[in-house]
Amino acid sequence: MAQFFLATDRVADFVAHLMAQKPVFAPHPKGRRSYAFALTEQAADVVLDYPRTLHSVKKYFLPPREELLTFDLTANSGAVTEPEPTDAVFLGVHSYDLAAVHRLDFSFGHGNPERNYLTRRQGALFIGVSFAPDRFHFSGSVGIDPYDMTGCDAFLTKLDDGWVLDVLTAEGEALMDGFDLEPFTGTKPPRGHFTQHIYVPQAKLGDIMKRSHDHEVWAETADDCVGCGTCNLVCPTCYCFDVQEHVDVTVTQGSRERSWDGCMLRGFSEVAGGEVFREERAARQRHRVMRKFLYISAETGHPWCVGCGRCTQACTAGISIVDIVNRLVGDAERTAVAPV
Amino acid sequence: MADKPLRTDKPRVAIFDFTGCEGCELNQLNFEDQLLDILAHVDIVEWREAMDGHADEYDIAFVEGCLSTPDCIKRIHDIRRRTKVLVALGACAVTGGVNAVKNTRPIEDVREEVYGDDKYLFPTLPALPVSSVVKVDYNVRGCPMTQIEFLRLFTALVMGKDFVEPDQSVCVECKLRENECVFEKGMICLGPVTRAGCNAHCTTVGQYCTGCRGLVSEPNIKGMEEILVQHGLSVDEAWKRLELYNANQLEGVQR
Amino acid sequence: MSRNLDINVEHLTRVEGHGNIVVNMREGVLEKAQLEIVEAPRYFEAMLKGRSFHEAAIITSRICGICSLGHQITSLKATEQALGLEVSEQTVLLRKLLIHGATLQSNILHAYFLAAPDFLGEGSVFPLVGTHPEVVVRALRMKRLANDIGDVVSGRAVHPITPVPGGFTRIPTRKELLELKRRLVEDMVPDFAATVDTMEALAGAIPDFTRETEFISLRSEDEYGLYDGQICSTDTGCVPDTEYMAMTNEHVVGHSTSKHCKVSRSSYMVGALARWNNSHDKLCDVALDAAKRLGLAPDCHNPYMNTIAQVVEAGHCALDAVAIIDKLLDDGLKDEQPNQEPTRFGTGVGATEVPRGILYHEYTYDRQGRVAAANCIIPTGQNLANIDDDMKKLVPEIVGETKEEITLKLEMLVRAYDPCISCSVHLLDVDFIE
Amino acid sequence: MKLHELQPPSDPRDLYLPEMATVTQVKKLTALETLYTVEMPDGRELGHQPGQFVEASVFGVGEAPFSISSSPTQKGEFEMGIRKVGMLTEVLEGLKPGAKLGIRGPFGHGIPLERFQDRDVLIVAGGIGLVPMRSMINYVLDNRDRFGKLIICYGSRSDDELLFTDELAKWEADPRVDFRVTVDQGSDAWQGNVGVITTLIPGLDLDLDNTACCVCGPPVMYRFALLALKSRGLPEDAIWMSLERRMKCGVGKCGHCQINDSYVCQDGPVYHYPDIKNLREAL
Ligand SMILES: Cc1cc2nc3c(=O)[nH]c(=O)nc-3n(C[C@H](O)[C@H](O)[C@H](O)COP(=O)(O)OP(=O)(O)OC[C@H]3O[C@@H](n4cnc5c(N)ncnc54)[C@H](O)[C@@H]3O)c2cc1C
Ligand code: SF4
Ligand code: SF4
Ligand code: SF4
Repeated sequence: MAQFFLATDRVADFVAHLMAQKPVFAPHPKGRRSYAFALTEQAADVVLDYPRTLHSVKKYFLPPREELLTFDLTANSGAVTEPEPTDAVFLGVHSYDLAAVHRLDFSFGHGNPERNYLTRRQGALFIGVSFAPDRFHFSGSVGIDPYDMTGCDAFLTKLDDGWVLDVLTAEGEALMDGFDLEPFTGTKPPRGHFTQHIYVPQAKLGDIMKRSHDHEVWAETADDCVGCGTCNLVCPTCYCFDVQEHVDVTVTQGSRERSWDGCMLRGFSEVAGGEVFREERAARQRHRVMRKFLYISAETGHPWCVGCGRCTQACTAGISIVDIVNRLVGDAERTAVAPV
Repeated sequence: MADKPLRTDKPRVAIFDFTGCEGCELNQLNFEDQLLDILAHVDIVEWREAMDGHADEYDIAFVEGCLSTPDCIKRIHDIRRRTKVLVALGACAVTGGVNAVKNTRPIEDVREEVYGDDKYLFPTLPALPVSSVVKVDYNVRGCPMTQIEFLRLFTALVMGKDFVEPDQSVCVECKLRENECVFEKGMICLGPVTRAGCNAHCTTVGQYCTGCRGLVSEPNIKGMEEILVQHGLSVDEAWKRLELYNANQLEGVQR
Repeated sequence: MSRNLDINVEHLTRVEGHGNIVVNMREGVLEKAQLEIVEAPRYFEAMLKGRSFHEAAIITSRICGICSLGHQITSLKATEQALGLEVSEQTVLLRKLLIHGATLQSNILHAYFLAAPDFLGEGSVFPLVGTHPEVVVRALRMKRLANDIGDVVSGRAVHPITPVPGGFTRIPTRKELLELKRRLVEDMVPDFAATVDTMEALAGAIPDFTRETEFISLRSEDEYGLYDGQICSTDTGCVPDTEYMAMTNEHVVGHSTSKHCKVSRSSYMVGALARWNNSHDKLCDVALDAAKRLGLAPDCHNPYMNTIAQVVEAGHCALDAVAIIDKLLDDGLKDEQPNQEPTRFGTGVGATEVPRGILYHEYTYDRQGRVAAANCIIPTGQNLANIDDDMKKLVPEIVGETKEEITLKLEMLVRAYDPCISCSVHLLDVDFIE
Repeated sequence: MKLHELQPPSDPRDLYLPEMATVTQVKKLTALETLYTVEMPDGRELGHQPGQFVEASVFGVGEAPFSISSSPTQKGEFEMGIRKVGMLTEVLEGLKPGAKLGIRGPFGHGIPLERFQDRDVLIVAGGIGLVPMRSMINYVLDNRDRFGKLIICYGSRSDDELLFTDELAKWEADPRVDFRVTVDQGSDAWQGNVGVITTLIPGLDLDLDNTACCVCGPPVMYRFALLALKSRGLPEDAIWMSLERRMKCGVGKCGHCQINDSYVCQDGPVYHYPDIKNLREAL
């Protein structure tokens, strides 16, 4: 579809134009040097050129905390809390985060399709934005290019003096209606290079993973890992959750609430009676990495890691998933070529 | 009530304080919005800080403060005998709290430093958590005790159901709130090994987690020390920070 | 009258911490009249030793849950002076706002929950829930708002979080401050007026008792000094805060784990009444008005009136909080980071007026920024000798009354000081042998 | 881009909303275990297979998976046998007939009846593992002609922890059932076998080529039971087993029950042994 040029000094107008039509969720500065998606109140607050947000847009479709039911204890009756349908634009989404949304679409759309997720997800429009890989990104290694526009209604690619705006769907086109844009006729600049790489494709990685159950890297990482769960909670493709009951202080009303959970947490695999099936931090680290590169991937052909680098950047102990994987790859290749 | 497991009788509640700052009790008076609802569900039969009077028996005793004198030990045994359920309220009662910092130094030095030649006027023991002397049924952690956790426990007790303590790191709640990690600001944080339940209150307002809710079960202390050292603390300073609220729990842990 | 009297109130109720009142009279001669502190010693000064300057205020705020904010701010001031950390005007304003919130909270709590039951002949506030629900609801609303100032500005009213050496880890938003202001104007001001009405109706229950003593508090020429100022005595005049030792003269007394203090007489008083006597000219009109209606006049030497001075002061705090919020918003909120780069390592003193009186912290830091020496002097500790002296004068004056009446008056006297015994002291018990 | 292909499910029954079922009978089995008879709203059939489970909940307390203990041949109501171990189960214990209970389900893969059909059926149940196996046992007894011999091995920690004692007596007396029971530790009154459950297996009369076996018990039991069965020569593909993990949703989302790439709530709880024998963490 059509390509336009959006000059830097028109970005705020562009955001305002979108805001006039629908709520716009976009990256905003947060804290000292972080970014987070938030509902845009002032067009000027939006940041399009950012390394990564704290959470991905996942938080809008699978909120960190979510009420599933409310109940009335006096009547002993419960009611579903209806999910709010989304009718909004998600502006400034990186390709890997959108790829992660598609992976979640699979997880929540297949098997037992889940109304909560799908209702929120359904009406979302996406305007993607290119990114310059920093020292944590490695999405190129899992087949996700910084310019990848898959799933977007429109896409912004960074130029020196502005942005190339690709309008990709009818919905995207409708959003641009009434906003004056000049066509873009040049070529996009080459995209930035990744400094982090996984050296084998998913097709081979799955095999390597299968053979790595007893690799020493798990135990070694476990010495440093403090089991805090951060890596799970920041991951755009992690979707495990816990469910808990809340009762208000009048002891008449309450709710059943779910919240994000993570397999790195000791209690996650606990069963009644206190036994923990993945008691060792090493086993939990293995489970996390295998979930990203083996389990669901074997079924879908896609790695369930999108290379955003969040888990590595956020890990309090400085553990890098890329290092773990490359260690497995390196050792697998060495044993594969070693003379018998 | 055939179809509801809820209890109908009003539990008799007593509140006691030992060695501590009484901030946890004060926090109970700070439930301005809920106080009247709370009072509707229980009978408060003894609470020195707020009322005259004394009771012989109670269903639930909330105990604040650590045990630090021979008299404390006597009193806590007496309370345990009179109550069905005993709740340790706040860090001092649950872990010994900041008071236990004095346990990391020889007690003679500590007494001398504060009272000089008069040091023998006052009997003192190491600052002990309540559970080291009598059986504790439930904990409300935090310094001061975490109000949301108190309410959770309170409703559980009123409903006659069990109360399960969270056993995750503060990082989990911190991430649920999408905070920028304070490590990003060049600070340190004890969140990774500290037990959640406070909804990451401190880190959400930009301060580091000081560990007031105690440690998660099976913490990787060596790993945590390493993290703190990586972020610029000496090993000694790292341990001081870890011990602020956990001196009793870390006693004997290998440095 | 040659009476024998043994009063021993063990674990005095409705005060913070554990203390006993002990009174002995033999043949009409008073042998003993004192407040014994039985709170277990906590050894804070020793706990501080060797800790990082980042931790000093975190530890010292745990001295007392009721004045945690006061300890925190005082500690920060001492640390900043010792390490040469400058703080911004915004930081000072936010701290002043916090002190107003904490003073308001504490004074309201004391007047309604701890003292009022005495005036009404009740053992606690709980019966009032049934008999005077509107008063209890009002008290809760005022306390909530006062605590919300703490929650919004310092992250938490008890054991504040965001005030750190050099500033704040989080600056409240404009929206939050506007909302506080709205509630102060719309709720707190009318609630304060109603409080004055309530107290006026109860003021008759305040015993008539006078004993001349020395009053010590901060005084500032610019405002009703709570955050800073000179240390002023009604006997000896003013000195800068660095000379605080001359104004306390701490010594250990056998019956108390808290240290006693005396300056020019055998005892002196700190707290709301001392502030009133030293700085009443700096109070706002609403507070002065309340004072007039409640019968509080300058140079008041009736310690029971301390509760009234607290109420009067609460009005000032509420209105001045509004003025501070206006100033912060007019100046524009700045997203400042705390200044934590020490420029020197030495000794610093902090002196602040907290609800119960003047509080001092003094620290000396080593070159690693760790506490090498610390000293904390707590208001209730300073008042203990004064309480004992009051009792010595009071008991002979009321010796003709029944034991119950005497005991109640003694308890009320101690409660009027709003003693915070867990800082230092504990409750009273009175036993009579006649 | 809008999600066009994937529409939210039109099924009005929400994945997470329990139906309010009625407890019609409560029967104490032992000091710790209780049997609940439950009727779905409007007397609707639950429609389960032996080995399946439901998510049962009490508002304000919690939800947990419980096996269905009654046979599908028992109409109108179903049964759950529940051991008191924690918060929810403790509250359940206090329920009286007439109480309402939240039920979602049935969920999971039960025992593949077609694979058991026309074969001898061997049930190995340890402790509370008898609860789900009882569903199969009674199903076989109610469809006697569709199955071969029924052999039951049941092990319990002690004789006072034996479940369903009146049914055990019936099975024991039934000439069409080869019933064996053992206890780890017997009381003075106990006259039967003493020893762990695996001691029953060597003595069994098995038609090795024509037996289908299902194993259910505490985690420690599986490894030893499997060893014993295999050393008797029972082929691996004649063995099924029922596993247990904590579950928060029961519908394959929450991740708690995941063993490697398998969700117990979806692919289990009843697994074909060859499918999981290489699944690390499973056994
Ligand atoms: C397929 C399957 C079939 C089963 N069949 C049976 C059966 O037939 N009979 C039987 O007796 N048992 C059965 N079980 C086991 C049964 O599910 C457990 O015994 C049950 O979960 C116990 O629940 P509880 O609440 O009583 O115990 P607990 O596990 O002690 O309770 C824990 C409760 O606290 C909550 N909780 C736990 N941790 C936390 C935390 N960190 N924070 C807050 N809340 C927390 C949980 O949500 C749960 O409600 C089966 C399990 C499975 C998987
Ligand atoms: S595993 Fe790590 S790098 Fe991969 S998607 Fe998750 S957070 Fe991003
Ligand atoms: S973030 Fe790092 S330390 Fe925390 S659980 Fe994950 S790997 Fe372990
Ligand atoms: S700020 Fe502290 S609690 Fe929050 S994620 Fe970072 S380390 Fe964890």
